[in-house]
Amino acid sequence: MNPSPASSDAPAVLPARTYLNAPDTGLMSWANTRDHKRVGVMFLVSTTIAFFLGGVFALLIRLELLTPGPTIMDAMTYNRLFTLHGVVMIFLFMIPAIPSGFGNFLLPLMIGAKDVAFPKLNLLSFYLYLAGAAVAIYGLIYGGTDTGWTFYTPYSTTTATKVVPVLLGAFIIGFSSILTGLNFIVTTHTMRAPGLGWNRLPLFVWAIYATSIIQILATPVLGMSLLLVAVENAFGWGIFDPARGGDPVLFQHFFWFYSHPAVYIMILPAMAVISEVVCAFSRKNIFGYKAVAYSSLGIAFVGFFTWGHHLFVSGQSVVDAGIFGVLSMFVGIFTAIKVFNWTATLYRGSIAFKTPFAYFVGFLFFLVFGGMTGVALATLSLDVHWHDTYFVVAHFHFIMVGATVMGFLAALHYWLPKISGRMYPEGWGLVAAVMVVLGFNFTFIPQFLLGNEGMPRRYFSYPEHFWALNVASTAGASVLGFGLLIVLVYTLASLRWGPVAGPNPWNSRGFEWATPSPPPPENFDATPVYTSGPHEYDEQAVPQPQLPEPEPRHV
Amino acid sequence: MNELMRRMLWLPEQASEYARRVDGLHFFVISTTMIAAFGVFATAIWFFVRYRRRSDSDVTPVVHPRAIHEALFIGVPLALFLLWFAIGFPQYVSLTLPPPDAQDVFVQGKKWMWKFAYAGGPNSVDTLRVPADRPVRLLITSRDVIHSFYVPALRIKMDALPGRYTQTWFTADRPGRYEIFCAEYCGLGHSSMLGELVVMPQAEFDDWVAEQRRNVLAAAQDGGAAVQPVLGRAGVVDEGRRVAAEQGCLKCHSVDGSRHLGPTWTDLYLRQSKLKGGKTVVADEGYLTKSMMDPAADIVDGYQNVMPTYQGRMSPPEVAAIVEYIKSLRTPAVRSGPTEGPVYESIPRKQ
Amino acid sequence: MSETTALNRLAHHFESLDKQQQAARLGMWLFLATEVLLFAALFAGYGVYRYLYSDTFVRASRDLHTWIGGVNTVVLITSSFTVAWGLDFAARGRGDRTRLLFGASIALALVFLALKYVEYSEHFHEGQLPGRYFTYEGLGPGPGGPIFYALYYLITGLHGIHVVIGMTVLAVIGFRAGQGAYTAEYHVPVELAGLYWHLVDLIWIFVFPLIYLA
Amino acid sequence: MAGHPQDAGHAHAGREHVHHSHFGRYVAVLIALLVLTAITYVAAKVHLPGGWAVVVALTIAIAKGTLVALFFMHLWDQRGPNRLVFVTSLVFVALLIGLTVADNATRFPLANPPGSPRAVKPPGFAPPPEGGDRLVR
Repeated sequence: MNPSPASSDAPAVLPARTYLNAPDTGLMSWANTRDHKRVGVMFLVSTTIAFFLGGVFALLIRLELLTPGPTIMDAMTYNRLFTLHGVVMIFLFMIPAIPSGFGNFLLPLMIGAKDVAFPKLNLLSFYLYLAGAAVAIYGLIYGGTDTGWTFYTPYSTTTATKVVPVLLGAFIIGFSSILTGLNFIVTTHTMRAPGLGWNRLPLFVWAIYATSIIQILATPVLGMSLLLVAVENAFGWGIFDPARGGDPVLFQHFFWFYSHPAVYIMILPAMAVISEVVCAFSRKNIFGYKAVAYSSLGIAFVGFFTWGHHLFVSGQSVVDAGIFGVLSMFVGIFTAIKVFNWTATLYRGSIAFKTPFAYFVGFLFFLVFGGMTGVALATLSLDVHWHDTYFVVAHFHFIMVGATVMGFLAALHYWLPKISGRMYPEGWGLVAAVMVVLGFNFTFIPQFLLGNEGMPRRYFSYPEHFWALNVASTAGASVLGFGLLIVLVYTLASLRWGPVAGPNPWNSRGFEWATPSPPPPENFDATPVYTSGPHEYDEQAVPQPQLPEPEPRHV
Repeated sequence: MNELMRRMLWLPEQASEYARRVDGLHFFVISTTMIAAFGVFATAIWFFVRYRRRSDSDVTPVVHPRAIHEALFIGVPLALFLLWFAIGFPQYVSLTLPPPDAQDVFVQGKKWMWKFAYAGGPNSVDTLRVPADRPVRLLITSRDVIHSFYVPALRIKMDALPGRYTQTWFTADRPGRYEIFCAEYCGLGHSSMLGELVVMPQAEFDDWVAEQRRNVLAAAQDGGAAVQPVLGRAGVVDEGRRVAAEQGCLKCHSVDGSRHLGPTWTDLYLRQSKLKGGKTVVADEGYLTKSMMDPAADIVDGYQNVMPTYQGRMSPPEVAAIVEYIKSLRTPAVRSGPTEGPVYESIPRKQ
Repeated sequence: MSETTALNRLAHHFESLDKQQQAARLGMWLFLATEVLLFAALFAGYGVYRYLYSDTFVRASRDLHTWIGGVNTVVLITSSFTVAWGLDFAARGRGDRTRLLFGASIALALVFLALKYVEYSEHFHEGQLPGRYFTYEGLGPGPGGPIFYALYYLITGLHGIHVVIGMTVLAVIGFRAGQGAYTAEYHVPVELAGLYWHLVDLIWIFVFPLIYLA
Repeated sequence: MAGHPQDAGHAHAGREHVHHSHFGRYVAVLIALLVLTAITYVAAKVHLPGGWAVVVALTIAIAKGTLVALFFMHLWDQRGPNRLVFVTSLVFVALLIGLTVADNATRFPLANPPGSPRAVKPPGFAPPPEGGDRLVR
């Protein structure tokens, strides 16, 4: 039941019965659905809206920083805006986008299941997300929260603006995240189709599985610490209040115990996508399957041991700093393993430079540079200089925008035919990809230099000698924004007018392509039985007599 | 080489031996990062070209890694990273071990200013003067929320925790003026919480300290503290002070001449102030009363409109008492704030 | 008869009832893991302040009625036992007995809550309240007392909420068991309800020494 | 009972619950738990010196918790993943508690809350009057 190579006479019409029109197309059938594909699509739509919302906030922030003094707003508005940007991008876009969106759609397809293990919980997860998003955005807009997404005490417990609604919103979204993670772990454990052992699991599933572990184990701690801040803010119980003997640094411990692993919630799914894309477009088996698969688990676990590297200048003890410092060096290794194995996968491949692959190229560069600057940041004495400067901002945008958004865009282009049955325009896709990658570099490379020069983050105004680099960064941001706008326009257009893709337009061996595009509601006509792995390309091509002898299996 | 790298990376000047050592590590780390990133990238690009798809029926061989590949993938970066750690950690530890002969300076962050106090005086606001070539230990604290004391030129930064002390130290060896930033987000004035570090030769520093102590002494002989309410109508003034404390005025308005959320009350009475929009106003009784009832009407330039109205929250006699209290806060000469010391040409920064 | 019931239980997307029950069990364990981590933050907070204000914490915990904590421990352990016993009957298709034993557990939980109420009302009377509401003078000056009581209310309060949720779950499942909704083949909801209740017990087993015996 | 479609599944479920009752085991665990509770209660009344009281109390709590998890919660005869999940969560609890307490225990003493006996002031430490002990609220 592995996908067959696309025949040249691919069907020019969409399948008659798909998850999109069966059981029916009414709004209620979506609102009440148990189908993981529909839930995934709903997550995709809402997270994409959140992404563009957050993007608009980002552009406003960059506009404000175009000149040293006030440019288009006052300090209060600016502080609210960067809080909005952070909360919307992290809680409403980054964390749910790939796992809850693409993960929901693809994970059951990839393991040959009819649905996730708990379809009702899955739908509940989506509604929790919506409810949390509504509460958080209400709090941000009407409460004017100005704490930044980190909610550091005692600022967050003493600010005159309303913080509690945002905390509750994030708390509710946390539950959505937990339910999704729980669902994926159970699904992966119990619902794999016959023939699909752990060592044949698609790498996408491995990475989403690792993500889910983090979601399960870390999110409750965030929930509890947000609740404690809310209690503190509303009632003054004093757990984090220095005036009552509380320790504000303890909040930072709790917060980063979640939020550092949360960074891996954001990046692991992008790695999941990239592992699939690199194989499909180089038409090559993955180099070092086990290394790539297990390194996802490695990231998930070691990622928990490094949270203290956010506290190197917070008054944390030297002993803790040393422990966290050295452990942070190890977490980078797992990413390095993946990067080298992806690159080695290209060796002797047959590389088609399509749009998803273009985003893979961007991803590779951003991940290597962003990842290594991350390890550099964990180098203790350097962190003392860089901490809370634009260097940090540039670093985590390299990972989150650079790597994660590239992963998201690669996934969007790669699986758009699967989800909608239609292709995007390849030419426009490449143009936009080039704009996004270049615009991104122009936005954030100057910010590394700003950080080196010493500009702290969350600055509304800045001394004049930071001006030139800020102008460069704003200019780059406008290119990046324009590129993303092009993506949005042609994606929406191709949903209606794009050419019909056929079941397997990429000739991919991924299991999700073994069923029509878009898939029927029950995913597969019969329970599939797998006889080969999802990243095996050797026996796939049509044999031609003049080809040389097959290569030995071990090179 | 050091200078070239420093300029290429836009690093600020290096005002201490520690800064130069950290920059050495910085250059090493960034160079390896660059080499690795471009190495991976060049390899990838070579593969894109060499192994581009030539026909739709291309066949690819199965390539599996040998153990040595994965060992290299793990070993090489791990060795590099651990080397970074091995260099960086001792530097970090050295920051937490101030030499015993270091001079102590108490640093206090407060929305949105830095106060510096030397044992035995003097105190100063926003300007930290230290002798060159002598270890200085900073004991850092905060009055309200977390701030972070950051001197880019020294490559040091330490959070100011409310109610408790953290420490860091440095030995500045280049006289000059350097920027001090607040690096931990602390609200409206976060980006204007700027200070200046003035490094002076030991002799000049000693002169400055002696000069300052003489001034403080003179002020004390003049009339006790630097801020001495003019007495008379004492009952009303006391009443005003009490109401001001009760209503929380003093959370935002200082009575010692320092800038806070709102303008200081010291010498506020009859002061000429420039308003937002360019008008000028004299702070007479009428203006002070109006500012309590309708604060948004006339905002002094450089301040935010954050004050709530007190219309209906205070009785007319209470308002009058506060005005009397403000009127009483007059000093012969305001002594707080940075005092001018010897001026150094700052080392020119690149444009 | 029992087979058809069991087959009806099979959701459309599972290949077998066994897989489905396995999934439910694993899901419940993952949920319990999140509960453990939820309490972990509070316990970590307790650990830190226990270290920082060790003397005050010891005195504060000696102020508490150890006997109430002890009796409550016995009560919860016994209720856990009756729940486990109830599951034993459910596994043999004796839903009526399950209802009876779950009812006993709920009664024990009520005893627990009643004792907790006695304790809370005494604290309120004495001014042993969290943070800024703290007016009790028996612990001397310093911030240790208010912080101890903030943690006390957070931990026992959150645990109390779990007790109430657990009682509700036991009531619903016990009632349905009494109606004969479960069989020897399919009684996974009884098992999951039991797991939840045991976790509530398990957490109390750690709360008791930390709060009362510190 | 013919036509049993889930033989494998029932064999598993049956081994656990149908064929023999666990009642005896539950009673033994209950007695053990009650005895341990009594021991910890008495040990607390003795007021052991130093940190020993906490160590003893927590050791007994861990023993009791293990009994509950293994027998009441059936981890003793359950599948690998369930055990792994629970043990993993406990590892992370230990991690969180251990490293946060370690931080407070080893940091610069004055970075601890001023009301705490752990915030030992070094000799000769004389902050200016507007020092950190006074906070603006």
